[in-house]
Amino acid sequence: MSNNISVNLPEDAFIHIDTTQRQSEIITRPGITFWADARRRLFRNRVAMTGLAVIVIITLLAIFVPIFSEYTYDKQDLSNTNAPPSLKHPFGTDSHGRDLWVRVWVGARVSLAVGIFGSIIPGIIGVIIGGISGYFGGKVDMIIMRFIDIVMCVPNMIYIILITIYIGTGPVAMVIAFALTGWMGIARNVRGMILQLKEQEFVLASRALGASPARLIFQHLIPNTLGIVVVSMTMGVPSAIFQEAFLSFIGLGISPPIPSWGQLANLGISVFRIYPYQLLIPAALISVTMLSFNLFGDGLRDALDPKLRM
Amino acid sequence: MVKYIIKRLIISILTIWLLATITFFLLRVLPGNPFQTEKLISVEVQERMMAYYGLDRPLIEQYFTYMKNLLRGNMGYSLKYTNRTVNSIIASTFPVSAELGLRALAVALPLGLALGVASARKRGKAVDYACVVVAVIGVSIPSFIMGSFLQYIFAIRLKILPVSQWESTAHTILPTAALALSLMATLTRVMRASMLEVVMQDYIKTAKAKGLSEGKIVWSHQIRNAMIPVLTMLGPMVASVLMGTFVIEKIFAIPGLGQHFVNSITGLDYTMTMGLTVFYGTFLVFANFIVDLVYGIVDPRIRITK
Amino acid sequence: MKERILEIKDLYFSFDTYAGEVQAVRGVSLYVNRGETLAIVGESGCGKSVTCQSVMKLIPTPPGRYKSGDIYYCGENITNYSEKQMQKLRGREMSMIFQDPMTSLNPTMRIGRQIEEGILKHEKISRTEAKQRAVQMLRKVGIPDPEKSCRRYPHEFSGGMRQRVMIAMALVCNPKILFADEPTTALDVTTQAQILELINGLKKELGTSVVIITHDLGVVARTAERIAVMYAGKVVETGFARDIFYNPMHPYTSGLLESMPSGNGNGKTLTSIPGSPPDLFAPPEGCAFAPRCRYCMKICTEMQPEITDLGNGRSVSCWLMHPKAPKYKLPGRKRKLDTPDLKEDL
Amino acid sequence: GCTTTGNKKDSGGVKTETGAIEGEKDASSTESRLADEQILTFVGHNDMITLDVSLMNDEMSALVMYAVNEALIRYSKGKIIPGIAERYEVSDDGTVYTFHLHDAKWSDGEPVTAYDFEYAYLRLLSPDTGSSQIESFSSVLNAMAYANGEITDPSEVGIKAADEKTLVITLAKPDPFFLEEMAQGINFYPIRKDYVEKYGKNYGSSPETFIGCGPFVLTEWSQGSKIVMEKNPLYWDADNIVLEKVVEYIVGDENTRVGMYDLGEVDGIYSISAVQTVKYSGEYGTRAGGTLQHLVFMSKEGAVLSNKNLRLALSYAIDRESIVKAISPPGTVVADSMIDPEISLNGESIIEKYPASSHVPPNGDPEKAKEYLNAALSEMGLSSPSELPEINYVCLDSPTHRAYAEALQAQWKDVLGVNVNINIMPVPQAIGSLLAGEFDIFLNGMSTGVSPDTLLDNYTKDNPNNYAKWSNDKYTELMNASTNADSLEERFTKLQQAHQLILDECPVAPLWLPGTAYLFRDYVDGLYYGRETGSIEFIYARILAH
Amino acid sequence: MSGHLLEVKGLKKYFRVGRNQWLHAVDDVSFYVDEGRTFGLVGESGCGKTTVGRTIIRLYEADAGQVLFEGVDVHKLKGKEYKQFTRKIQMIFQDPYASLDPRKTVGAIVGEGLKIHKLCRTRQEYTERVYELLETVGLSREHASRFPHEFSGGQRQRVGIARALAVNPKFVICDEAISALDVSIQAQIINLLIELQEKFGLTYLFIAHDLNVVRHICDDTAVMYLGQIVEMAATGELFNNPMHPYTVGLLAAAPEPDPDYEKSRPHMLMSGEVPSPINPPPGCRFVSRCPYAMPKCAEKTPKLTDIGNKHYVACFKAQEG
Ligand SMILES: Nc1ncnc2c1ncn2[C@@H]1O[C@H](COP(=O)(O)OP(=O)(O)OP(=O)(O)O)[C@@H](O)[C@H]1O
Ligand SMILES: Nc1ncnc2c1ncn2[C@@H]1O[C@H](COP(=O)(O)OP(=O)(O)OP(=O)(O)O)[C@@H](O)[C@H]1O
Ligand SMILES: [Mg+2]
Ligand SMILES: [Mg+2]
Repeated sequence: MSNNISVNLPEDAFIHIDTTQRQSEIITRPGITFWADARRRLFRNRVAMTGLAVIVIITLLAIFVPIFSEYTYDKQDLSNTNAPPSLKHPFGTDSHGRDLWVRVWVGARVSLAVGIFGSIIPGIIGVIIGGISGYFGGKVDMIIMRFIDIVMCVPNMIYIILITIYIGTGPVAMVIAFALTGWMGIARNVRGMILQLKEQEFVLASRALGASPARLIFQHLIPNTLGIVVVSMTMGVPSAIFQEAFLSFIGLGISPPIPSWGQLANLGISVFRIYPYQLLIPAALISVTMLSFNLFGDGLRDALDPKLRM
Repeated sequence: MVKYIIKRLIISILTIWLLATITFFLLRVLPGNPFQTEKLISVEVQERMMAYYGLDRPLIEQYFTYMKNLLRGNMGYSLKYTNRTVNSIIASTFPVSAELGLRALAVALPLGLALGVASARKRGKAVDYACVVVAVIGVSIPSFIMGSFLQYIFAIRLKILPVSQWESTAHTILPTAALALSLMATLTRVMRASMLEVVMQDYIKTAKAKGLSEGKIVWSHQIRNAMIPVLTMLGPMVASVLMGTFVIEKIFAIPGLGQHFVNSITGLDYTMTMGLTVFYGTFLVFANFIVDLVYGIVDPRIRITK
Repeated sequence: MKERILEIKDLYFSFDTYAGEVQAVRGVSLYVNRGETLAIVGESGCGKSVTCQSVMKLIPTPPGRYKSGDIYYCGENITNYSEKQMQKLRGREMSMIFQDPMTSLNPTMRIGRQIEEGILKHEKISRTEAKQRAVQMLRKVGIPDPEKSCRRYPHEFSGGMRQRVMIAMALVCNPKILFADEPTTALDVTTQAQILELINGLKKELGTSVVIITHDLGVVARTAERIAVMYAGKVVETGFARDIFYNPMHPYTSGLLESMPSGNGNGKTLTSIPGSPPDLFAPPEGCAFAPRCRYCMKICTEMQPEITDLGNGRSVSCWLMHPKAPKYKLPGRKRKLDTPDLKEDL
Repeated sequence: GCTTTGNKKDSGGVKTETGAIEGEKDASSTESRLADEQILTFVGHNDMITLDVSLMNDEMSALVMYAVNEALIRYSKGKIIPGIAERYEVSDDGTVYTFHLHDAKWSDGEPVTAYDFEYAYLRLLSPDTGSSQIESFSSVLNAMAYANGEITDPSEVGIKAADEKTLVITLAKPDPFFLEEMAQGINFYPIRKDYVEKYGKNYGSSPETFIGCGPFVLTEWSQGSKIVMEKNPLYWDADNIVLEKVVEYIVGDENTRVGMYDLGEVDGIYSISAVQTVKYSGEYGTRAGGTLQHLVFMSKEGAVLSNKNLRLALSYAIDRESIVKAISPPGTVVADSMIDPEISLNGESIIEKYPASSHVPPNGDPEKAKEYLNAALSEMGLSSPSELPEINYVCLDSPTHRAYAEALQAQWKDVLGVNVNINIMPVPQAIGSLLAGEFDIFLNGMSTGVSPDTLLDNYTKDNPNNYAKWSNDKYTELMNASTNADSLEERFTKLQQAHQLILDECPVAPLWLPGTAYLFRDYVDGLYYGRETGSIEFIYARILAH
Repeated sequence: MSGHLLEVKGLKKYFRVGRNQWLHAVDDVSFYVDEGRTFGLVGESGCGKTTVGRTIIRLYEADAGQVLFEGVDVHKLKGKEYKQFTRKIQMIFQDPYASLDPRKTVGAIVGEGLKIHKLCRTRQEYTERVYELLETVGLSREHASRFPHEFSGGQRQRVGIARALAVNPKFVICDEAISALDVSIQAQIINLLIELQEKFGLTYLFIAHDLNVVRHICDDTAVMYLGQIVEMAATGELFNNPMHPYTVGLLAAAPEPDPDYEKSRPHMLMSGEVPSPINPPPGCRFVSRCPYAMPKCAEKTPKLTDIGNKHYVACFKAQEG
């Protein structure tokens, strides 16, 4: 089925050449590393980037609005309380006549910080403990799991009050409270998945290479649970935000008059039928931020999933 | 297996005992005493009350008395509801909370899993983003806001459902919905993440090669393999949901157990706190026990019984 | 002419990956007749599995992508079949034994159920009947104690046993065409013989066509009527088994046949084709085999060879087939028995 | 009775001599049409805790108890009216009170006897009961000694049923406020001994384990959710009771309560918060009194606030009026002294009769505050307020306390430039800090009681309830002189001087008497509010046609 | 103490598959391998070859018996010693799909051993070594940044081989290491293994089904059947003079890469039901399928005995001669 071109080929085309010496001219494709590539794909993910952009915008507002505003978050004006949104006060004022626009962005500082640390720190603790428990199994697992059962059941308030006694109050104490009360869920989850993974052959293969338990746990097992861990952590953000409000309410967290989104929402709910804006604004901000975190988290998860590498 | 179950049962009892002991002593480390209320009672009366309730005895003695009673199933009288036993309070409020919790779970579990599955299968499509939005709203708007919102819209504005109380089925709809939404949201997200790990597995290809329909593949191959994280969550989730939810109960005026969990500890009602902790602990320990057993059924590679 | 149950025409299939396109299949044309066995052999990574899986549309798209080409099943163009339509074909009409028995079995489902599932999907029979069929099938593939084994999980089986479970699963619905992707790699020769016999029986009884991918040339010799040799995403040579074995015309085929351990020499180095196959990210302009080819010519590195049809179902894609090219007699397998009816002309 | 819009308090009629109790149950003069169904439903925020009179110490239990049981005398519409006792006598020396009972019946038909009262009171006092309310009986002869186990024979206590129909109560010394205490107190109801014996510790924990002799019978109590009372046909004064049934829902969430009201599911809300009044302006009523919220300044040696001028500066910097207006529940009244103006004897307000010569300025006095501050700073050897040591404001974890704290904090900062740290704590811990003296400022709300010295008594030297740890010999002397005074006149003058002293020294700074707003449809007629109990009295209410 | 590099003595490994049901995966297996030799292990699929291999490197705990490596009981090693041991002995896994961590790049998988045993001093050296290993097994350095699922079966298997060779082990257990490779690459790998053996004196336990390959590469060969070794001898001796009926059947079943021959010769299938390894009855395990079965075969288990020439057989008939 030779066509014309091949028939008309010149004779010298068929001269034998020695290929054994020749380096085969493979055009090497860019040697891109996994991380660089993951980053690139993350940046190409439009939805995830939108999420990131929103987070960045909110962060910038949180940083700059309080600096450049004519009001401060604690300046009260008892003669102008609960004023509806207006040009002077874009988000209105609260029950003490404080400008909510500034308070919301000061609150954003607190809540973003708390949300992120409050989910990452317990997340890391949970991953480590869950990893150890799941990998070693047997007695170790039994002890850690029963310990978790106990920690989960003892009322949180007890730890919280004990923290105030031994550590005092303030942001650090609050983070410790998060760390103490928030790690169990992730730990159990990681443990469950590791139980499922640990007998798989790739783990055996690594073990046969002499990999230490730490290596197996952190290099092989945990990366394979990352999808769930990322999701659990992003879900931990809003719960940290509201937990902050609760902790602050009982005096462990940020002391008044510094606001936070959780606190603003808590106050807002009690007046939402009269001054709906006082609830809707913080609630909407929390939701939008959370949505952004989740979209970004999903994008991150996809970027890190080798099977979705495209 | 039987041996393992027996062993676990014994360990569970030990765990509960340990829990009770730890809680007992931790509670006593807390400053303040149960008779200090916002309405100040004079110091003399407070001391008298402490003596009356035996709280002035040596701690160890109190501990042994409590444990002895606990063994007999007697959790003592509440310090706040002075003439009601902890047992009777739990007995009257737990069924309500449990009913609400079960209703919410019955809604949230299938729905959450279904949305999670749909979301994962249509990753990156509109369905997925819709699920993300629903889930995020469920997670980031806590039930105290969600409950009030639902109530405002459906009961007060539209007047199609009762505002509060726990009487007829219609009364259960809003609280169930409010509670279910947050549970569902969590389940959706976890299920989605978990499913994403499964949909790309080779055995899905095998199932497809057998000619199975998508639905069948999801149902009998994917879900089960994605169940472990969901199951893990389900243990504590069921336990805590059955114990009631303070805010939902408050918003919808449901006479459940949830309020006591908050009030007893903030009011330093020792006996009530102890009782609730032990009760909840028992539930949780057994829920996690069952989860561990179910692990082995769901994924035979998991062998906890070793 | 025999009925062509499957015909692939100039199929291109790629994977879109992060760093570019992997051209896994680059213009494969094949056909399988009813009741016939076609063996696909070739370099590891040359696209054999992808070809078969893309016929059954089992590769998720993305990352996979059909670029061009047509697939005919029983004369019907199924290239654009929807997922629903494919579901009707899969399992009953065409089925597949996957290369990897461990990850291709659902780890959380008893193997009995995994087999039954296919039967229940395609045949209107009861659970118990399906179960019996599954047990029967397991017995046929030589799984000890099939009744009990049915209730066990994949991880409790040895590699070969899992592979046999895969086989049982693929065969249980008596498909019209069977893609067997290295079905016996993990089996010892006695079990292998049993399996090949089983497939053979199916062929005889029901006229099943088989596409078998294997590296074991012994198995090829035993089962295949026709052979397709693939290299770097292309079919470089097809023809009847004996033609290919005794008279290879593509240097790769010849090299492959030479690489076999002869069976009696101990300690000697084996002949192998030097070099390594090209990366399918950027297949070379010319013949993909050229850099490793003993007979390489200038043209080989510049232009892709045409497919030369030599008649008798034989076609070769090599510049050596060109009238202007020098003629070589490529070494093939020596025949053990003397069967005179083979022409040794070129 | 207290300030209630629309229902200005009448002066109570207390006769020191023998006399009938002024029994004016005004069958409302404006005889409007009554609705066919006399059912009152309303929604409250807390459940009652117990119906055991001896143990009861909360507002909601008191509310129900007032309807389902009846003490010797009732306090209604600011007056003492007959209860189970049709009349009483007081001995000349003012120590022996003899109550004569009329023929009343328990809701099961058994007669109510003086023994039921004797039993109830002695039970409350008995150390075996564990009541927190013994102080209600503090003026009764030997009552405290019995309660504290110093004497074990109950017959030595001054509470005795002379016969079925006569109860004699002997006081240790005359107490002009004793009757007021009996009428307003929540622990003076009778108890049926057989019920207590039958149900033991469970007595009073459900409708079945409780029996009363009041105008209503408790028929349903589903804990945490609903209380239903129906009219008691056996009630001695049943003719004057119009309501057939009262239903109280218990709903913790304010939005829900308001929603129920809006939808007409209930006729009223027991109390609503300040913000809600915005929506119902003109519809709600308010009540106040009974409690005085005041700042406690830690005045012990070495504390920052041991400096009197600094304390005064803080007190004078507060603009009480605007805080009350902006934040407090409606009905809240700014307090300028430590004595509740409602406390009165024979219809005369004590504070009006014996006023303090200087008051705390209701709108604050920034000038004076700064003067005090400067004085304080120079005394402390500091040049600016920023050099002051940290001032620790311990605040209860309730939204209102928090709102107050923030408002005060802002004013101190604005007016004085003084930074105050707010340290929020859960109630038991906050009170713990208060008792342990681990605070600088504490906003305390205390019941003002029925007598003017209730609050002031605490601040004598070494009193365990002297939260400010303020020790002033002169004040202690004055207070002792007042307590041991022979005449009322002397008692009140000494008290007046002590009061003045405490205002000048400022270990405590009065803030306001918090009010409560309630919301009832206007067809609900005849509701009153008890001052001491702070609760609604609905027993004489009627539903008008609407 | 014996001078053997690896000695397996009376090894047993049972799996629990139900209440009181034990699957006798490996039932009393003994053999030894001397340094620098290649020991072949062939046998029926599911007879316990993989289990033997895994038990040797302690991925499974033995139920009975000993594994002596350099005279030391492997199952008693602890911590550091075990880590040392894993450097000396490596396994190439049978399943190339499941044995690669799906979340690690091939480069990281191959280089893991280097990291664990700290075999490279610089990052540069490490990368070079990984590339070198990949190229040794016929992959290219570009593959290093790819993930396992992007590879074909054969390519994955080569990754597995590279991983095992990375740490320069003394002893390699090749569990069907080359079965997924095409013959040309198979030849390359076999050549590589032989070359390494010649250069560094490596020792192999070679588990395979391809008898031609076994014959080509192994010095000694053992045939397993249902958890037991039934015949063991020098490879030439075994292939030329098979004594056990199972071995005979096995050799006869091997297909030849010769279509005419294959299609014309009769194919003998082993008849009879395959016995279950779960609680197997006493007696010779092959009895149900043995054409020469005698009554006593069903009652007593034949012992593995030397019938001369270091040819061990566990068959009454063969032993009787
Ligand atoms: N998901 C994927 N993403 C990227 N490339 C892939 C993917 N799957 C396969 N490939 C590439 O496609 C080519 C063909 O793979 P295929 O599995 O068809 O090989 P094969 O001929 O079956 O080889 P083997 O005999 O080793 O199984 C290989 O080079 C492989 O790297
Ligand atoms: N985890 C396990 N649980 C239960 N049984 C097992 C397990 N692993 C292996 N087995 C059983 O042990 C026996 C031996 O398995 P093994 O994998 O050692 O066989 P093999 O000789 O390697 O076979 P193949 O050549 O097919 O890979 C088989 O019957 C198998 O079913
Ligand atoms: Mg393949
Ligand atoms: Mg094996």
